[in-house]
Amino acid sequence: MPPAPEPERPRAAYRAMLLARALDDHVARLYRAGGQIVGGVYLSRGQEAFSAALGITLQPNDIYGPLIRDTAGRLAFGQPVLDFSRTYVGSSLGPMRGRDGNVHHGRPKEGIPAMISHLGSLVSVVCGMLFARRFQGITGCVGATCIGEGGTSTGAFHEALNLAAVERLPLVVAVANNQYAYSTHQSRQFHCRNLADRAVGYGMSGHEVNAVSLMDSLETFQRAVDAARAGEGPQLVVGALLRLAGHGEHDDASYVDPVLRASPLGRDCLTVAREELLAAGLAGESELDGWTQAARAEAEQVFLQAQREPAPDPRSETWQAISSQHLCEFPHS
Amino acid sequence: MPPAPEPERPRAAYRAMLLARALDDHVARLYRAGGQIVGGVYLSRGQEAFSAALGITLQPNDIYGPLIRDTAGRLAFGQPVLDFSRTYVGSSLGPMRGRDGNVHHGRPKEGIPAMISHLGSLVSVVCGMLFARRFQGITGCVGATCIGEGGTSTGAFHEALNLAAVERLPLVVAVANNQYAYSTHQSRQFHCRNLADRAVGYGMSGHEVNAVSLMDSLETFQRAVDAARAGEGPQLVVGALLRLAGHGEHDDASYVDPVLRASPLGRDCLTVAREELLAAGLAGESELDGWTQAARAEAEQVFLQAQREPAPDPRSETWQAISSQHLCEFPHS
Amino acid sequence: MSIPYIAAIRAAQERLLRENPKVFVYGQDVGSFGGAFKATKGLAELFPGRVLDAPISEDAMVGLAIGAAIEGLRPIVEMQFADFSSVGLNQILNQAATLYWRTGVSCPITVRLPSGGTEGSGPFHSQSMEALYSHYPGLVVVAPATVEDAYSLLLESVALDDPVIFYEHKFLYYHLKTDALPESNLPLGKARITRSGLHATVVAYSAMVHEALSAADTLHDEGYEIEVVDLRSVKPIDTDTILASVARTGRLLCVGEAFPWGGVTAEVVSRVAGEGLNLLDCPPLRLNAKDTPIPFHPNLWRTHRPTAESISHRLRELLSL
Amino acid sequence: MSIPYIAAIRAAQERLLRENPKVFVYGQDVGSFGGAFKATKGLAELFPGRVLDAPISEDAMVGLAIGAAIEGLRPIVEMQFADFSSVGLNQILNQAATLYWRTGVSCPITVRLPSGGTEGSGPFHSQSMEALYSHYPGLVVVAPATVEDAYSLLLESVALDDPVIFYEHKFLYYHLKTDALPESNLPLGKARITRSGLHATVVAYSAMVHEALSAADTLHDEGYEIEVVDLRSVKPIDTDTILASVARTGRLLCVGEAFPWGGVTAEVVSRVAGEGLNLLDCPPLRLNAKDTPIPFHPNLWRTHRPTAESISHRLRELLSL
Ligand SMILES: Cc1ncc(C[n+]2csc(CCOP(=O)(O)OP(=O)(O)O)c2C)c(N)n1
Ligand SMILES: Cc1ncc(C[n+]2csc(CCOP(=O)(O)OP(=O)(O)O)c2C)c(N)n1
Ligand SMILES: [Mg+2]
Ligand SMILES: [Mg+2]
Repeated sequence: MPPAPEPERPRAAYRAMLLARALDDHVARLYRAGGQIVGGVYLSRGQEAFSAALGITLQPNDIYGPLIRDTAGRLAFGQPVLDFSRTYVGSSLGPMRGRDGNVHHGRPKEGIPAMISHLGSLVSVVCGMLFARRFQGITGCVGATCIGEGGTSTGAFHEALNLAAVERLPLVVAVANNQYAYSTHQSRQFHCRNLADRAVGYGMSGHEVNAVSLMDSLETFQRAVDAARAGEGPQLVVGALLRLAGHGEHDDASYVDPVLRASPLGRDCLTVAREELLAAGLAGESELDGWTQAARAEAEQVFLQAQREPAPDPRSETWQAISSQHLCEFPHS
Repeated sequence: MPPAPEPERPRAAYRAMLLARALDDHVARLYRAGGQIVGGVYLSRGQEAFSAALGITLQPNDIYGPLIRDTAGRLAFGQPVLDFSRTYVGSSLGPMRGRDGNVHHGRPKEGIPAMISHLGSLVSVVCGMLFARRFQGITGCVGATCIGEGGTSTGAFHEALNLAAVERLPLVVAVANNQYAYSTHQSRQFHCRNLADRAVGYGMSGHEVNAVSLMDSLETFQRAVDAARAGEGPQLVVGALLRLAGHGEHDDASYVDPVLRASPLGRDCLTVAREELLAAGLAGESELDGWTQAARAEAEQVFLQAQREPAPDPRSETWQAISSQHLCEFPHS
Repeated sequence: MSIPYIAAIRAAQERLLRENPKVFVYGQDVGSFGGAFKATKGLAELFPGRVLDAPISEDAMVGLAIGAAIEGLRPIVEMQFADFSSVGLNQILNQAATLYWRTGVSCPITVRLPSGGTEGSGPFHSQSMEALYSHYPGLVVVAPATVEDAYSLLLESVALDDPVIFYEHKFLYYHLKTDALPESNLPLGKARITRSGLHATVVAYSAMVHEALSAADTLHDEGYEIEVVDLRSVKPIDTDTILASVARTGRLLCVGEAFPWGGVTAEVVSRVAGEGLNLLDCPPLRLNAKDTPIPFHPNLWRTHRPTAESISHRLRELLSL
Repeated sequence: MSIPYIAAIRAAQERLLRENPKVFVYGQDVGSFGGAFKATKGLAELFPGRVLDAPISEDAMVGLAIGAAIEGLRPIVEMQFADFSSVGLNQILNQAATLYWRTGVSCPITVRLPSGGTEGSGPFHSQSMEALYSHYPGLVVVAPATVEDAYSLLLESVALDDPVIFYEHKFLYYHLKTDALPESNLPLGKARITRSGLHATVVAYSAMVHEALSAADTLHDEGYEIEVVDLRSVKPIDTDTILASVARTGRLLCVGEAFPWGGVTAEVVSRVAGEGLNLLDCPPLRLNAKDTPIPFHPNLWRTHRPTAESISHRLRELLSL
């Protein structure tokens, strides 16, 4: 039996889940209201437990490369809540300053690289960060990143996993198999029993987990992160869940099989986590209700703040893609 | 070529191996003599058994996508010998007409796509050919292709294997693990026990074979090709061998571990195959000697012929990259 | 005005699937979902087994199409966004585009690239990649600016024996509409004089044609008649039509939505300078997007790409030279 | 004349490794083997753990370098041939080149591309990819034509805080030699007047500089003085130096080894037309490779790419205009 998680971990993870959900709900409302959010809106709904469990299991000096449905993991890892609202509204004070938006944000110098859209391409970047730490004699770090089951079909994903295995990097790759990549069911995406079966082909350890359960996710990630930190090489963790939203908020997800929705996979991981916390005596009803209220209030507050902040101004924008100013061309293009 | 009857299969495969070796020896001589071969020379030495076994196991209407060390497989599959010499000398009568050279040749309309250099990129092309056959109601075909262990690290390789598994294509992928990718030992290329362990992660069948043995290779490929033809989906066959030459003829391969050279893996598959044929009573010494002589004569002859043929003439070259002449630009660039 | 640009692309694909049993469509979510932009809506049901969801494997998607083309099929590959074709680019440039020249076997694949900027789409869902694909030999690169052209150029692209990059503009998908699809049209390779004028020529393509037309309206109110040339294909470029226009107007502005280094505008201007220098009454100008990634925030995005306003501005500069 | 171009690249890397503990080299076979072209010969032994063999994974190789750069290292990535960078291109264009603009974190990686044609190398071991990398924002693209520049520009590239594409020419690796490596040199971003002249300017870069110089010799014998400008970097392009030269000569020919659509020659000619039209006594001309893949057979290859002979020919045409 693995050691029971210390009491504060599931509690903190759950609070991150609640806040992520509240942020999602809020941004979805703004999106539906129209005119307040430009571009797409991508929710984490259904993935909060899996995501938060990884984020909370990492240590502050670790590296965490989140993807599109990792708001809970970001918060659990310690990324400021305001980054979320500021990026969605394009605040000039946000980490992306309106240059990039929605879920594309990060703080590379604080161990959180900012994903680009091309699926799979983040994994090797996290490898490089880990490589650099080891190269400079910094030990004891783990790097983690997340991807959907659809993203595992990319060449970039394969190259990075293989490289991590060859370099024996302390990498944890979390695959959130939420059954669909946009509208495409996993049966059109891969043909193996479980994506964790890929681990052996890289010479890494594979873990399968019921990602609807926070407790199971916490336990599995603890094992994976510990193994990576102990020098056992990269770890592949595959979680089973269901996306409880459209691909983006423009999508009604009518293609999702009702049988899946009605199955245990379709249960809301927030409901499950609440039950788990209660059952384990880790929190009481009223405390949990208080957290939920606090999360909603915080979500509202960070959007209010971000919306009041100055939008980016094209006239003060540098329009320079590189830092070496003397080599910039097209000053007035 | 009709499929070889059972006792004829190893005999035909061995003749293809002999001819491939004779062609390689001849082109290496020309290269070393200087001035007669421009550009690189890439030999199949050590891979003939594995390659020929696959080529001979395919049927005439199958698809075969050979790579750099597949001269034996090409010959066994039925590609004209002259294609080899004509491409190396750049004859205007060859399949590539001097536009491409050395081992980059094929006859796409006869089921032999012409590899480009980018490793891994051929696999999905063979998938597409198989897809097209099925799409048009042509059944019973198998498509095979080969790659080195180094090429398995490419994203393209992964994407194509996964796609083949999802589409349940009758694809046979032969991985020639010759221990090195150029100078790079396999320990810097992948970290699993055997690359055949990747099969399970795609939901395909994996096969391991001692590729130094013609008989073992024949048996394994027969199983894999039969399975693919029977609708069991893609098959991954990983052969263990040693490259018995430099990466190209410019390379003395001094980095190859002498222990490997001295090991069973380092045995010449032609020697082994000869022993196997004799032991099985499939051919006698003098017959085998006769084949060897004939192969050398044929290799010499096809080079003599190709070298006498007209070189490409830049003035009669069309310099048009597309077939729609009216859309060609830069007529006199 | 009931048929939008995206519907023309859907209609062309429906017609191609109906008329040619060798056509199939392959791309992420193009099957029963009908594609991220609904360009294949309903087609999977109408043509079972011929409109297929692909895994997220752009390299293999293009590779599969090339193999199928070798065997005589006519694949249409839909990239979910043009931007993601960067990971299929090797198969396009080095495999598809070299096949005919190397082997004599043609490669009739059409790769549809939902391209160009829209508000809030950011650096990776807004790109215009025609410069990359046009630079390498072996491809035809088409860029329809009108609903009619989207329809007829897609029909022509798939009929062509060569690989075609079909640059379709997401901004035009729903904005641009027409009454009826054309029975015939200018052939692929010919530019169109969309608006004739006297004082200057604007050469543009895709969404920028409409920005240029609107700038021409503005300049008309200021007393200038601006000729607008719609390239329709950027490889080949119909140099004759451009030169004929510049011969009439003596002034050239070339506008593109892509990044400013190289690309269509550089190619057009350098051809005119090389072949029609004496036709020019003043220096030829260019207007491109800025040399940074494409910004997410609308404030920045509207300044990043050329607009009717910035084209008008540049035209006034041109007319004052 | 004992130091060839390739040795300068090796020497620069040795010096970088020696002087900056944050530098490392990553690429296929760069370790104890010393690289396909011996650009890292002996470096793995001198700097254990800092010159590392990579798997055949160009995408991940670049990704690793970007991650390492985020953490403050200075990676040098060697592509075995430029041509194979097509499968690492997405990481270069969309990840490395956007990092600074998106996040404010700079990305000091240098990607070395052994580029350009040599006899018998064929379509996939001969390419010049600078047009692709220069078109997208966020990269510096350097193309040394001399041994000295190969050395000093590589030092500067790695010192730069931005991602650099280092276009090094395989034809020059062993052909070109010098006596000593420079202690100082023109900075990155500045073009050089390699030969001064009166009657026409040839703008070239990388191996084409030498073809241009040899053409200038020929034309000298015919009574013309040709000025040769070596760009040294193609992004940025030193437009001022080009314009100053054209102001002196009145005639421009721009020569590149890349494919003819777009690219450096189009960018240069369109800049000169736009900013220096009045300096031109006649139409500016271009000379590029042909619009087909690069042929294997030397007969074809010699015609495919510009040579001293074809440049001389084009210069005579230019001088007769
Ligand atoms: C290389 C690439 N191709 C296509 C896309 C477009 N795209 C964005 S998200 C998505 C589906 C992703 O599915 P999955 O990886 O399962 O993650 P999920 O959305 O289910 O969390 C696709 C196809 C992309 N981002 N990158
Ligand atoms: C994508 C790509 N990167 C780099 C190369 C350069 N290259 C050519 S052959 C080779 C080694 C191949 O090793 P392996 O796949 O094991 O085949 P082998 O030569 O051993 O038969 C390399 C790196 C290439 N052809 N393609
Ligand atoms: Mg998914
Ligand atoms: Mg090998």
